[in-house]
Amino acid sequence: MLLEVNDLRVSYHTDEGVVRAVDGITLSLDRRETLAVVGESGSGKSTLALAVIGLLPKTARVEGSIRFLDRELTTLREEEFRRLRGDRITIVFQEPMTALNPVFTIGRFMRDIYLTHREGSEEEALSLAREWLSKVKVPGPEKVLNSYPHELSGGMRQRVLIASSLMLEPDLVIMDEPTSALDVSVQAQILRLIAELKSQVDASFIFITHNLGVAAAVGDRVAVMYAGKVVETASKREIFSNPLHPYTKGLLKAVPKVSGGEVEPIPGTVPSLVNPPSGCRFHPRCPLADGRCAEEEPALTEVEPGHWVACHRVSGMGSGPGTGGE
Amino acid sequence: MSDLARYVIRRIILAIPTLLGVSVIVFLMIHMLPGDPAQLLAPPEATIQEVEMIRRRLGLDKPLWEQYIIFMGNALKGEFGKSLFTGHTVSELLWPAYLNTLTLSVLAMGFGLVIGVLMGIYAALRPNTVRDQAVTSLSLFGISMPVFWLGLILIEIFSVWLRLLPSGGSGTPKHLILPSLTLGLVGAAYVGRATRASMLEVLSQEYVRTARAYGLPDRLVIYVYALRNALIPVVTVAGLIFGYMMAGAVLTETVFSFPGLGRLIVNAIFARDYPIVQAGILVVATTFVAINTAVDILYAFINPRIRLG
Amino acid sequence: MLMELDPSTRRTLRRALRNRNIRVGGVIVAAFVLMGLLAPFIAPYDPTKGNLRDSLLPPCPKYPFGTDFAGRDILSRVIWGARTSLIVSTVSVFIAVVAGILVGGLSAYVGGWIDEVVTRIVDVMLSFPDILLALFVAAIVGPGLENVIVAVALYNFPQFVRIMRGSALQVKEMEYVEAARAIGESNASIFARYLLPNSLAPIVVHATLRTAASILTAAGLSFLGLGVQPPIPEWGQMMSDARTYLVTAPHVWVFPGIALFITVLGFNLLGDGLNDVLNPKMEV
Amino acid sequence: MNAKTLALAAVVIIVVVAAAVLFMAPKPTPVERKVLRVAMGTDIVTLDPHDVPDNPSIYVISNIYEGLVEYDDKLNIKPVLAEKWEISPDGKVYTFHLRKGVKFQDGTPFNAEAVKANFDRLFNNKELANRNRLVPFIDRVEVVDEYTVKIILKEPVATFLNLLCHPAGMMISPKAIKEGVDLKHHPVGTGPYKLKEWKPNTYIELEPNPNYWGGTPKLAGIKFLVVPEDEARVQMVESGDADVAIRVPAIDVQRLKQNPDLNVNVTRTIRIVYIGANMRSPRLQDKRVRQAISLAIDREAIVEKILHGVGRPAKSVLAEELIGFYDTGKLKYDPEKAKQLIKEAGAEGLQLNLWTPKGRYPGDYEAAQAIAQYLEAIGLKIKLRVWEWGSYVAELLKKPEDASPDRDLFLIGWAPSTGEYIGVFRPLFLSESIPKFNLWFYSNPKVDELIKKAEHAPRDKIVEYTKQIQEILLDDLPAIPIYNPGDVVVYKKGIKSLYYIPTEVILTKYAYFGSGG
Repeated sequence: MLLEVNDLRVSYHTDEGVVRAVDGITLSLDRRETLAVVGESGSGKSTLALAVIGLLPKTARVEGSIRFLDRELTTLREEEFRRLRGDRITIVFQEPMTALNPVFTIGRFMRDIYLTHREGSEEEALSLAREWLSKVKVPGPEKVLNSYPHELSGGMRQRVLIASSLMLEPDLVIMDEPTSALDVSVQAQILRLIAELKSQVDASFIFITHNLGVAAAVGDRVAVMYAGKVVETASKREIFSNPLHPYTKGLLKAVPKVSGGEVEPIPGTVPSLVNPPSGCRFHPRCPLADGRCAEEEPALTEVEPGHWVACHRVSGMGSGPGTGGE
Repeated sequence: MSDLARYVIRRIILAIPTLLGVSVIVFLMIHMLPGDPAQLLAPPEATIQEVEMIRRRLGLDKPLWEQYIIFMGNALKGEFGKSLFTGHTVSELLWPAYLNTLTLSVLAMGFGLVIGVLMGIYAALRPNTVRDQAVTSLSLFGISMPVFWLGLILIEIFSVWLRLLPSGGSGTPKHLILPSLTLGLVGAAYVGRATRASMLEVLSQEYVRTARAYGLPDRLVIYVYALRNALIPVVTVAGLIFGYMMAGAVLTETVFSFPGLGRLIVNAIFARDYPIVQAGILVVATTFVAINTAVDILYAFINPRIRLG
Repeated sequence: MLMELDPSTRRTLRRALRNRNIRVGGVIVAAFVLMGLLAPFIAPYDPTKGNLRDSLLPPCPKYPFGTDFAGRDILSRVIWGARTSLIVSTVSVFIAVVAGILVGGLSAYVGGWIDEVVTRIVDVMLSFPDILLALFVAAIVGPGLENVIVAVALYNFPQFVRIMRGSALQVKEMEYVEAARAIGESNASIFARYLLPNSLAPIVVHATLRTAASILTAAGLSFLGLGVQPPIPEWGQMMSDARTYLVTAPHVWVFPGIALFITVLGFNLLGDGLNDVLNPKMEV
Repeated sequence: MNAKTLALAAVVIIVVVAAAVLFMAPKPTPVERKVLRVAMGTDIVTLDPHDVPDNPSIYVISNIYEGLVEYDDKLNIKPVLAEKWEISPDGKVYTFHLRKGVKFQDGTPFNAEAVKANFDRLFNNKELANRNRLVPFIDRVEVVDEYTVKIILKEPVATFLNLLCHPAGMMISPKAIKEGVDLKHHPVGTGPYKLKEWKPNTYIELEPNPNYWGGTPKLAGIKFLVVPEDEARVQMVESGDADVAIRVPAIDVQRLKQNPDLNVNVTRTIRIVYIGANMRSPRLQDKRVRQAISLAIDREAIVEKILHGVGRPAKSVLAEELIGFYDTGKLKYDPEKAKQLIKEAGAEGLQLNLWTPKGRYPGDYEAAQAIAQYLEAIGLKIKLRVWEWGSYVAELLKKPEDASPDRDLFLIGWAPSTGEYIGVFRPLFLSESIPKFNLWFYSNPKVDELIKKAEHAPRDKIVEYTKQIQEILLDDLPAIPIYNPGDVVVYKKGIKSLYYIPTEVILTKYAYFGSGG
């Protein structure tokens, strides 16, 4: 296993109370595997990403364990963690418009990354950067190296960031909603690019998205998160053919379809993480909820090999009650 | 770089109407001062005819617009006429005083920038800790401190108690220490506040997180990636403060009897010495506009986004 | 009282009361205002009458802050000085705010060449460093309480024009304003109902901070001899008078300086705090 | 070590020792000719002695120019460019015998023609500020021979020689006058020093005049430094950055006296600071109000507390040093009597304006505030106004019809730069001097007549008239004398022959550094 997350909990103390952004998550990732993490905003998926790359704010309290390359990341010294970041673990954020330093050229940025982690000359840095810019299909890599971020389009910037993440051939690349800030047409291009790159590099990916459709496009496995917890995890095919958790089903209905069918949003809103609902956190929005759901928290159980779900109403049977499947 | 060149030229051209406006206001306001300079200049036993003669000699009988054109024409040549009372040319009085104030302000600014930026970074790196609160309070004290009172306190400490530094006058580098310290401390307070705020803002920016996410070391992230951005608003504040120092030095100059431009202007106001007041205010305001222009240009160097705008 | 306010106002109020800057600044400002208002009742002596034979006494039980060159009680003069500062700063900032709201708001609302001219004039006024502008005005209209108010108001004025104009321009484009105009609401009513309330937060914050600056500037003018005239007690002028006795009688300048410093600090704290609460995103 | 090395070493050692001995041997120390550095408060206005309006200019000018006669530090008259003189029995003709071998700094010889050229300049040039000091009294100037000149007066003037001590009587090179040299900036006199450089608002530096008739000057030069801040001037002398500080604050006297390296010279002046009373103000018509004001003021307290003992309470409109001074004994502190007078005059609660400049005279602004307190104490209401000097003078010099209706009481000082009584009575109290320095618009035919008589009286009869004048003036009180400020000069021990003339002039031209310093 490249990455093993075990009962990870991340909480913050705020004026309003303790926010439990991630509340007991366990998952693992193999080499060259892609895990898509899906959930609405506020479900804790970005916190999970930040916890793995060690960029949580200092005020965050982390419990549980994250093992990566046989090292325990939660207790790793900051300096050692820093050396991992950008080299072994990289991340591509959502907002390409603000993720690049406005006062430096792309070349300067990529050069700094290279020189931070590798012994080498500036020329070597720039030639590697040039090479990777070509790989992410940036037209005129030389010109881009000398450009400032504001001179590039959003899609172009995201390509630059992807190139920067892959340049040093990392083991794990986290993509935190890398396309959601982009125009729809650009989104598709970037998704295609990512899918293409996946086969070219020797890295594992964690792909974070709120869109199950996007998750389907890139993920080998999918983990669905709700209110700081994983509610269902299974292979891509399994999730789509046999979604068990009512939330997962809701998400599937909310995906815009190419055929143009009705989009049904899930009623209600994401609950507060300070005072989450008792029992199953989804029960206030769940069409199937009963009295037990409000009292007892369901555990994540393996209902089929590799298919885990946390729902009382699924209750260990092959298929959930009232499921029609798709 | 042609973008930059175009920007610089445009910015300089933009300053011209402002300067014209400044010159008109300076010219007009001076004519609203009470007291008739011709009357003031004449010897006590002068007759009305003699006063008129003096008025003519000073050009005070011509229509206003004509006086303005003459005034501007001369000003562009750097000629501001003669002091009404000592007969020295205004330039003779103005430029040494200007140089003094400039020296004082530059020293104070240098001092203020170094201390202020360091203080600001120091505080911003650990927001809401004791050391941040200490810096924040200190800078708030600084901007609330009456500069003349601060001057008096420094005199009390360094001149009266310790007998280390002169309490006033000019001529040696020693005389510059207390006045520039006084001005510089106030400047440092403003710069410190601005740096802290801007640094905090920048440190919360995505690109700083990105830089960290790629494992760039803190030194690089803070002192290169963040600071370069954080300094952009600081430059504006510093420009404003520098302008403020050029003019606000009058209080410091009074406390330390430092022969600078501010004092020259105030004394000239008291003496109703028209040409000096006119030239002095014009020079300070021009400097102020020039500094603002320079700041904008500096901006363009630090911040590539501006060049297009 | 709190119950009658709408929830967002109540939330803001609660946040304000929790803010330490507002609490400390508020206490200082309140003390300053009270000192100014109650000066006749709390000052132990007449601030303008002293006994020359008692001149330059150091602090003692009879005169806790000592006496000045004319034998006047410095404590009483410091207390009365608060009243002078209070009048100068509040009146001048008030004038500047009202004039700034009217000129800035109308300029933005009317637009066109009027706006252009106003903006130009404001730009030119802002090219004078503020103390210089105040000094200049004070020199033209001469010294005296009223004239200091005019001078300080004039240097504050362009800043409020700019703020008001800025926020009015934003609000003007908003849908509800367009809607109001579409249903034929009068200009005055639009001005009063939409433009003004929306610009209020930055103006309140700025007015508080400008009050601090105005107190300093007025004191500076008096320090230069261009301000309030004696024997009216004024802190800056008291310090200016004290320069002769720098070595021999430091109590003469220390106490008014402390009063001035603390007052300005109070307004700055309050302004900072209000800024945190009212305009969380505004850069200062 | 061979012989050659040894010899070389010996030579080196001898040379080094010899050099060391030569260096350390006591050299004969000549009297040091140093530059005297004088810290003064304001820059000078002009270097033209006939046009000078201020004292600092005179400090500098008196090193460059000389007159026929000159005051010493006791206001005695001593010969300078005139060696001796005769006065005709009718007191109208003054015959001066000039010093021979004197040359102006431009090489022009000093002679009778030069004297005449200077008086002609005063006669012909109406813009000169000081022409009034001499011109009204002189009928004509005659050259008798190369070194004899006659000045014929219109009427006898007992103090004519005193008038000549004024800078208006100083001799400028006739060549410079004729060529229209800019005398304001390029002085040409006969004095021991000449101008080296005038850097406005910073310093004026003088260098020795090698051709001075009195021998080579004893200083390497004199540098007048402009240091406006009182404290700074004091500090400069204490720290050795200056040798002399002029107009030192009285409050520092006690402290400075304890410094063993300094001389503190508390001097007397002939200046009187008055509270002027506008005789045309409807509020001051009643003489009893003016008398009450005078009685309400504790002059002793003002001198003690505000002047810190540097000065004296005024006893009359004239300072005690002046010829013609007479103490009427009327200037007393009697607040009870003052209150009574106010009551009699029905002036209780009368609102009066009191104007003052600030920093023009020692203690002016402070005294005005103290006086306001005293006047309020006898039941008057005082509104104080502090003026800047420029507009103050302009306002006070206005014609009565143009004068501000607010002009009631105003603080003003007067020191006759001629050093005698005419310089007080004529400009301040003569009816003709309205609207000039008769700032109180005082017009009394009796006083006019007495002043003219006093001017032309023989020297031994002067006091007869001046006594009557002072009796009247101290009863009418158009100008209420308050105090006679002193002046403080601080200089390094070892400086000799630095004189202070009570006309508020520091005389540096004789000064030198003695062995002690």
